[in-house]
Amino acid sequence: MNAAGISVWQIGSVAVQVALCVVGAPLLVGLMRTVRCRLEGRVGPPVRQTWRDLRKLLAKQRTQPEQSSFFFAVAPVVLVATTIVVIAFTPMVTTRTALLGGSDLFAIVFLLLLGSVSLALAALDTGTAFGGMGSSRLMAIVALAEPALLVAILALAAPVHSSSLPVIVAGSLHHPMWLATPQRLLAFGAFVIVILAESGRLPVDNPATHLELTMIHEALMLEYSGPDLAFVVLGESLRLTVLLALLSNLFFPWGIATALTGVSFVVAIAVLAAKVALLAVAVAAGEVAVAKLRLFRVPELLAGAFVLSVLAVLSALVIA
Amino acid sequence: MTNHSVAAALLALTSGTVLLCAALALWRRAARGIVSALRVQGYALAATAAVLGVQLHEPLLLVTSGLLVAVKGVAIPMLFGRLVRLDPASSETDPVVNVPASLVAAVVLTLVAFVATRPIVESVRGVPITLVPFGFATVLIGFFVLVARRKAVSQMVGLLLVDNGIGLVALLLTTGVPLLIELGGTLDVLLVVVVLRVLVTRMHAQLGVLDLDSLQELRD
Amino acid sequence: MISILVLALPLCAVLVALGVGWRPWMPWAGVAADAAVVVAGFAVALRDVHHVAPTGAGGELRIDSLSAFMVIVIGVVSMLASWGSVRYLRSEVRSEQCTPRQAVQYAALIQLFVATMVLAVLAANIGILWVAIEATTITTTFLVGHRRNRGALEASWKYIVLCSVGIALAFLGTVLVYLAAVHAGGHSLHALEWTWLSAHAHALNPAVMRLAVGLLVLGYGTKVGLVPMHSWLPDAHSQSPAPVSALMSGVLLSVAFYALLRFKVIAVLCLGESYPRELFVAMALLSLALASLLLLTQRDLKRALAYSSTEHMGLLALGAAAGGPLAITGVLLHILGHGLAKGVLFLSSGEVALADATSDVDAAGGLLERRPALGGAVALGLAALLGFPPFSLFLSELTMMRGEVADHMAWAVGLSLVALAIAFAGLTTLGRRLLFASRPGQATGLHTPLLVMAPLVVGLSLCAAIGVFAWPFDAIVHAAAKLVTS
Amino acid sequence: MTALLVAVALSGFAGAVGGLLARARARVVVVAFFTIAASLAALTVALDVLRTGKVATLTTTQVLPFTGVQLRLDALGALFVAVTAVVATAVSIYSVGYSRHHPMSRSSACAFATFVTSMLLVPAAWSVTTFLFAWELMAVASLALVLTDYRRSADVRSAAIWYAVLTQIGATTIAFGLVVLAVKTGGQGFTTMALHSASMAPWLRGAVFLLALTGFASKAGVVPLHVWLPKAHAEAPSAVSALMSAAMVNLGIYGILRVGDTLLGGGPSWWWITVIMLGVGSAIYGSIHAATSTDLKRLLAYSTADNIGLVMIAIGTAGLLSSTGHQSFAALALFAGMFHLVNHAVFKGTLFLAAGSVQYATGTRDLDQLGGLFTRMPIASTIFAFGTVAITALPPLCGFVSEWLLLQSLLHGLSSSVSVSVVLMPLCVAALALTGGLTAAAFVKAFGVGFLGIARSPAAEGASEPPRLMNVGAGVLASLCVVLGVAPIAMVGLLNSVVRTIQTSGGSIVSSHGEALAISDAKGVFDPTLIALALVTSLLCVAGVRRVLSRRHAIRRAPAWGCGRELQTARMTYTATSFAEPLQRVFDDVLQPSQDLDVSHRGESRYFVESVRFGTRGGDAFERLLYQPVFSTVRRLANKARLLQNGSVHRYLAYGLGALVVILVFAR
Repeated sequence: MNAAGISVWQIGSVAVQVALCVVGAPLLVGLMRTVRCRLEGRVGPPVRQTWRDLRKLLAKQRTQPEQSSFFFAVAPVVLVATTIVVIAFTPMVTTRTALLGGSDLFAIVFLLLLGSVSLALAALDTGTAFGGMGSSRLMAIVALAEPALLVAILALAAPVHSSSLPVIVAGSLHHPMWLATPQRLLAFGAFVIVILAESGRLPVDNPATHLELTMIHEALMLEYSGPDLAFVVLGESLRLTVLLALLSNLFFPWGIATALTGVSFVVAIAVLAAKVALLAVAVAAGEVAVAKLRLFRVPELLAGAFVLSVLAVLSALVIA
Repeated sequence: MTNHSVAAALLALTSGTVLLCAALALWRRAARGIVSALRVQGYALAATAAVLGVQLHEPLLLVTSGLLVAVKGVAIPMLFGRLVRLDPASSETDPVVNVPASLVAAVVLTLVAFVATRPIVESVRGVPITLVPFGFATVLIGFFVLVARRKAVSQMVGLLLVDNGIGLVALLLTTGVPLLIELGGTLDVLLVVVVLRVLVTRMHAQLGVLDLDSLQELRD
Repeated sequence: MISILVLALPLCAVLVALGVGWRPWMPWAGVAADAAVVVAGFAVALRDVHHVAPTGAGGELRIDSLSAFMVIVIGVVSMLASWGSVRYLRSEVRSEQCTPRQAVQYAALIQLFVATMVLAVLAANIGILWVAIEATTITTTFLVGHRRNRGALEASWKYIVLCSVGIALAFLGTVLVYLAAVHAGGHSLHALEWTWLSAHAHALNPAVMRLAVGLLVLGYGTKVGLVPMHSWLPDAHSQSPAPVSALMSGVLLSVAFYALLRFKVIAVLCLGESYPRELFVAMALLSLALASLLLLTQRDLKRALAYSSTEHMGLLALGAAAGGPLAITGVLLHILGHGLAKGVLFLSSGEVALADATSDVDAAGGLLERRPALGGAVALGLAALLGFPPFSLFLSELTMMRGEVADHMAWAVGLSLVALAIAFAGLTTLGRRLLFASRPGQATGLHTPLLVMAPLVVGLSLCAAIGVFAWPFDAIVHAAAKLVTS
Repeated sequence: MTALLVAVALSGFAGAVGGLLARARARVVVVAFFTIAASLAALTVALDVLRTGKVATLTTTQVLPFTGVQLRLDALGALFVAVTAVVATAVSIYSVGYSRHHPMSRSSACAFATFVTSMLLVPAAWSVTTFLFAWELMAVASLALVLTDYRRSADVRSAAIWYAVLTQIGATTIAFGLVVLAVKTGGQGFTTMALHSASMAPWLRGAVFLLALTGFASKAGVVPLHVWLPKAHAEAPSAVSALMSAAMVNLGIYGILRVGDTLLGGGPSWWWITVIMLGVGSAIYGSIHAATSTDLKRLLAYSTADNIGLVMIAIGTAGLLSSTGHQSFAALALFAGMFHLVNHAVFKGTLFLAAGSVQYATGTRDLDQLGGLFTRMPIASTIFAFGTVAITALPPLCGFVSEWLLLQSLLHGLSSSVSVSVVLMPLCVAALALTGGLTAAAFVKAFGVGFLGIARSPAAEGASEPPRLMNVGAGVLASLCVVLGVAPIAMVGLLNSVVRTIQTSGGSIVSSHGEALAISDAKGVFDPTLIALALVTSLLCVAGVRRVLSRRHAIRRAPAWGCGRELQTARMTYTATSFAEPLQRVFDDVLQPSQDLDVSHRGESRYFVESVRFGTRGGDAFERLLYQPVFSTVRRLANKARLLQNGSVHRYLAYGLGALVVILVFAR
């Protein structure tokens, strides 16, 4: 596993992953929007509309609130950069990733948290009531989502005695029967809820809302405009993408390359894209069917996720 | 009647008188009466010493007897006399424990004294030893006077009753402690009485009464 | 010879006081005499460490290493108290609170008091001991009543009545011991000597001794300030002049305790371990419990210090109950440390009272701001009393605890710790009120004269030095403890 | 090495004496010089012990009557000495800067040096008396330091009383436990005690452990014995809070390890389950309070309870696994716990010192009065930011590494197939995760509300950078946050030697693999350096891209959007109270705040409101529900006892008569 053994394929896979996600993430968001519109009986914008918006935003002048400091400016960069690091560390294409030392499930959680925290700080930096509101709500949700997430990870990591992602994925591949075990199903439920909460989707937050009293993520980025807004939007979509990719590889690992050959890489990329797209469609379809929860009901949802993950751990141990 | 039994009877008489005087002190209300009881008790104590001295041919005991007469029969009652004159109306009109109850308590305390001295009486045999409960009872009754009487003079008397009781015990048990100790002890008692007298005089000067209820300011 | 010398030193100071009458320098004679007592005590103690046989004077006085240690304790604390008296008398006379005649009386009585305490620890025989302890009552009554106001009168009345009764009970106990001794073959004065009694303890009649020990513990316990006969203590300590309180609390209680220590050895030899222990433990725990509870709500500095004395005497009694070598070592060191700490605190309390005419802590609040030096001394004194290092009380309390646990008294230690915690809370709350809570408009940063600070600093330094450096008390205390270890 | 130990003590106490004697201006320099000298000497010894594994000893009978002094520094103690030394050095530098406008008083100077010295000596003490001597010296010195600002408010005084009483109760139980142990093993030297403790009755061993645990947990600020901590840490000067929080509370953990593992040689599972449960409670309770506190230093103090709780979880897990025969997993847990302890010292020291700078500059520590400090005092704020990132366990700083290690140890504990761990480990992970999330919320609040946005008060408006040495002192610790986070392998060797003193058969389960950490028995490695590198690269790249894309225009400053209102005032911004509101609502049952809503209407109308005041007071529930009832019971008892002392001489005599009768009748 030392540096000498890293092949071109491995480095390539990291590059491909990053490139694919950066290009694909806005499209994925566009896809979800289209799906929702269609299901609601509207035509909706084309899938590539997100990219168009981004291009337009990038061409504008950067503005910054009068009272804000360095943190406001740096947060979008941190958000994007941390998510890219997560993408690079997540074994999406192959289990034999080049960046093994960082490819750890716990590490990834904390990296994503870094992005959230920087955004929350930037929102407070604006010195407006909305920024504070968004920041406060985001941190409350993060604080409550963490336990469910980490315990769910524990349920996945316990059978292989490791939180290293490649090891977990490889374990699932070697023992396909694990995928149908109760702990997996329970952990899957917990994961889904947490991912929805973390990426600001319904029923926790409505990404399409502009009603101040209900918003979370929109309140956070209210002061952003121009290129900074573009980076925030890109960052958010990258997060969603990587979370969905993580979900798909943890629970449906089929197709991921275990050997370092060209064919398996191509196949893996295709399968990954398909899996993520499918999950995105499922999420979008689900969002049509549910209503947003009241903010103070969110803890109940997250508590539910926590219970699911604890049950997952217990059943993991009982079965082991 | 042998010499011995005469002595024993006399001893019983004198020790009984000591105890009786203690009970009298508890019974009487007027300061003058209480002091008289104390004086009689002093003489009875001296008589006890004298009887023992004669019986055991112990000249030192006769000296002790003389000392007791001088101090407990004469000097101390004299010291009291001045005090009684300070406040002629002094009398236990309203004792902490009323007189009938006090007498009942005295009986109980006497019983306690008998119970308490059982082991001594049984393990150290001898005529005067059997009378030791009288001494103990005197100590306890004296102590009870201290607890139950409000007047400064009564309390001083109580202290002396305790002392006399102890003196009786000492005489009966050991035919007196060594003279040096006896002297020291007697001197100390005398000094205590002197000191108390000074305090009572001050109390009279400052507060105008000799009632111990007025001394209740220092408290938590 | 030396014992007569030790006894004569304070008496010389008495003569000086009576001889020269009131002069501002006159109280220094007492300081000098007490310092000389310390030196003499050290001389004997260090000699005894090197195993030279104890010496007596005419059979009635005897100085062994325990007596020598107690002489040192008496000397050191009396020195501090006399030192504090210099200032006390000067200011009293200057402010015409007392006449020069009363000042002379005070100076003479205080040294007479020291002499009686020295006599008590030098007494070779329990009769003399009794006489000496009774004499301390008589001498101190006037000292307690020195201020001649209503409170002083009340306090001295309670003091003398309660202590006389207690001491009378001790006399009854002494008589019973004499009875037992006589029946065991002793005769006259000889039978009352410590050495004789220890040597013949096995032959003493146990039935008599049981009663005797009970009476002695209750009797001398009165003077020690142990519950249930402790009630004179808060009143007397709070009303007497500060140096007198310092002396009473710092050494008088300990001298009476010294008597208990000696009797305990004989009692254990005669009656076995359990009965004396039960008596001591019962009184110790009662004292600790009551004193700590009363400390908690206490608002009067001197009363609080008095209750703290009861508490510390309870600790000593617990240590004595254990009776093993470790526990006794701790007890002896604690006697010294407690004397110093309490001495310092009482002297400071006198200074507080002089300035504010009150010892109510709320009225005297904000001491640390108003008079930083004095406040600092009080704070350190409290720290010492609470058993914080480097002061020696830390070490002595720990040593006692080790000894008690070693002697199978862990349960009692556990109970005592609860009481100690309550007492701690009480004293710290009190310290907080006294030291910090200043009222607006008070003058701050006042200077405290050197004459006031000197004894405090010396006392605290000694207390710390004893707690840190092994020489010389390591050896002295060990030698002394050997004599009263069961 | 013995000579250096002597140097530590001499230099430290010389500092105490120097502080007492030096003139006002030179005082702080003298004290700082001696404490730094003592600290550096101690650090040298400690690192030598940690590196070579050879113990340093010092014995003398000249000091401390009856027993003498016994010092022996092994690897376990050395770690704590090293941590204390580093923190003390930084704090000393900081204090020199701080004293520019707040001159050090004589007593504080003396107490400061004494405090540091005693903390350096506690882990080296090798006999009961020596240990307790140093321990109590530490307690009394820290008490004096907490009281430094006693003039400021009654809160300081009351905090000191709480601290004094709880710490003394703790010291008492420790002393009792150790004395019982010493007596039963027949010697008060730790070597003898360790040698013979196995032969004691199990219940006695358990009792000793519980006694010691109570005392040490109260020093460590473990819930429910933590009540003193938020009070004392908040009210003490920040330098002192830093020392207490970063160095002193650690010694509580040291004590638990020393007594539980060295002296008693480990124990049955229930000991360690107790420790774990205390840790879980402490972590959750502390983090909830931290998330809802609005006082900056109270927040930091509660977060100390939280982090110490995590360390307790780790050492409890270590003990539990060790008692069930899983030595190597136990070693991992211990490693993680010790690493977290070191990290906590570093980042909490940073945070307290930076908070002190804030208080120095603005005179307040109420977050609702702060804001906008980042632009006014950038260096101090950056230092606080480093602390924030570290404590929130965000990569690439140190908290991240230890949090990962803690999770790993729990993961391995889970797979150790001990039946009790099936229940406990998920609980621990949940506690860890919940505290992680709440800590993030707490520190986003602390930094975001306190340092970013608009200044909410004139004091914050007029803030400026504190004296340079204050920033240097805090900066030393902040840079350590980076070093420990980026290159944790530097600690592997040192921590392994600590672990080996306790888990003799566990060996070194964590090893360095290149610059990565590897856990034997587990697949995969963890490489914080790589993560840091990747983060920095990625940040630079993304920042570069943004720069390239938006270089055409300059950045425009514009007013923030205020729902159409032009004027933005500080009153409109979210305060710390409002920030914490959602969490406060969730944890209502734990916090039990008392709220009062006060609406006054305009004139007769019910509809037009003149003013609305909303206030919530969040005391500590344990203080109200556990301590106050006990206190009031004791107080009631005390008031009853006062009746006994009613001033009547007759009654006093009656007590005596009663006692006499009892003695006469029963003692025959």
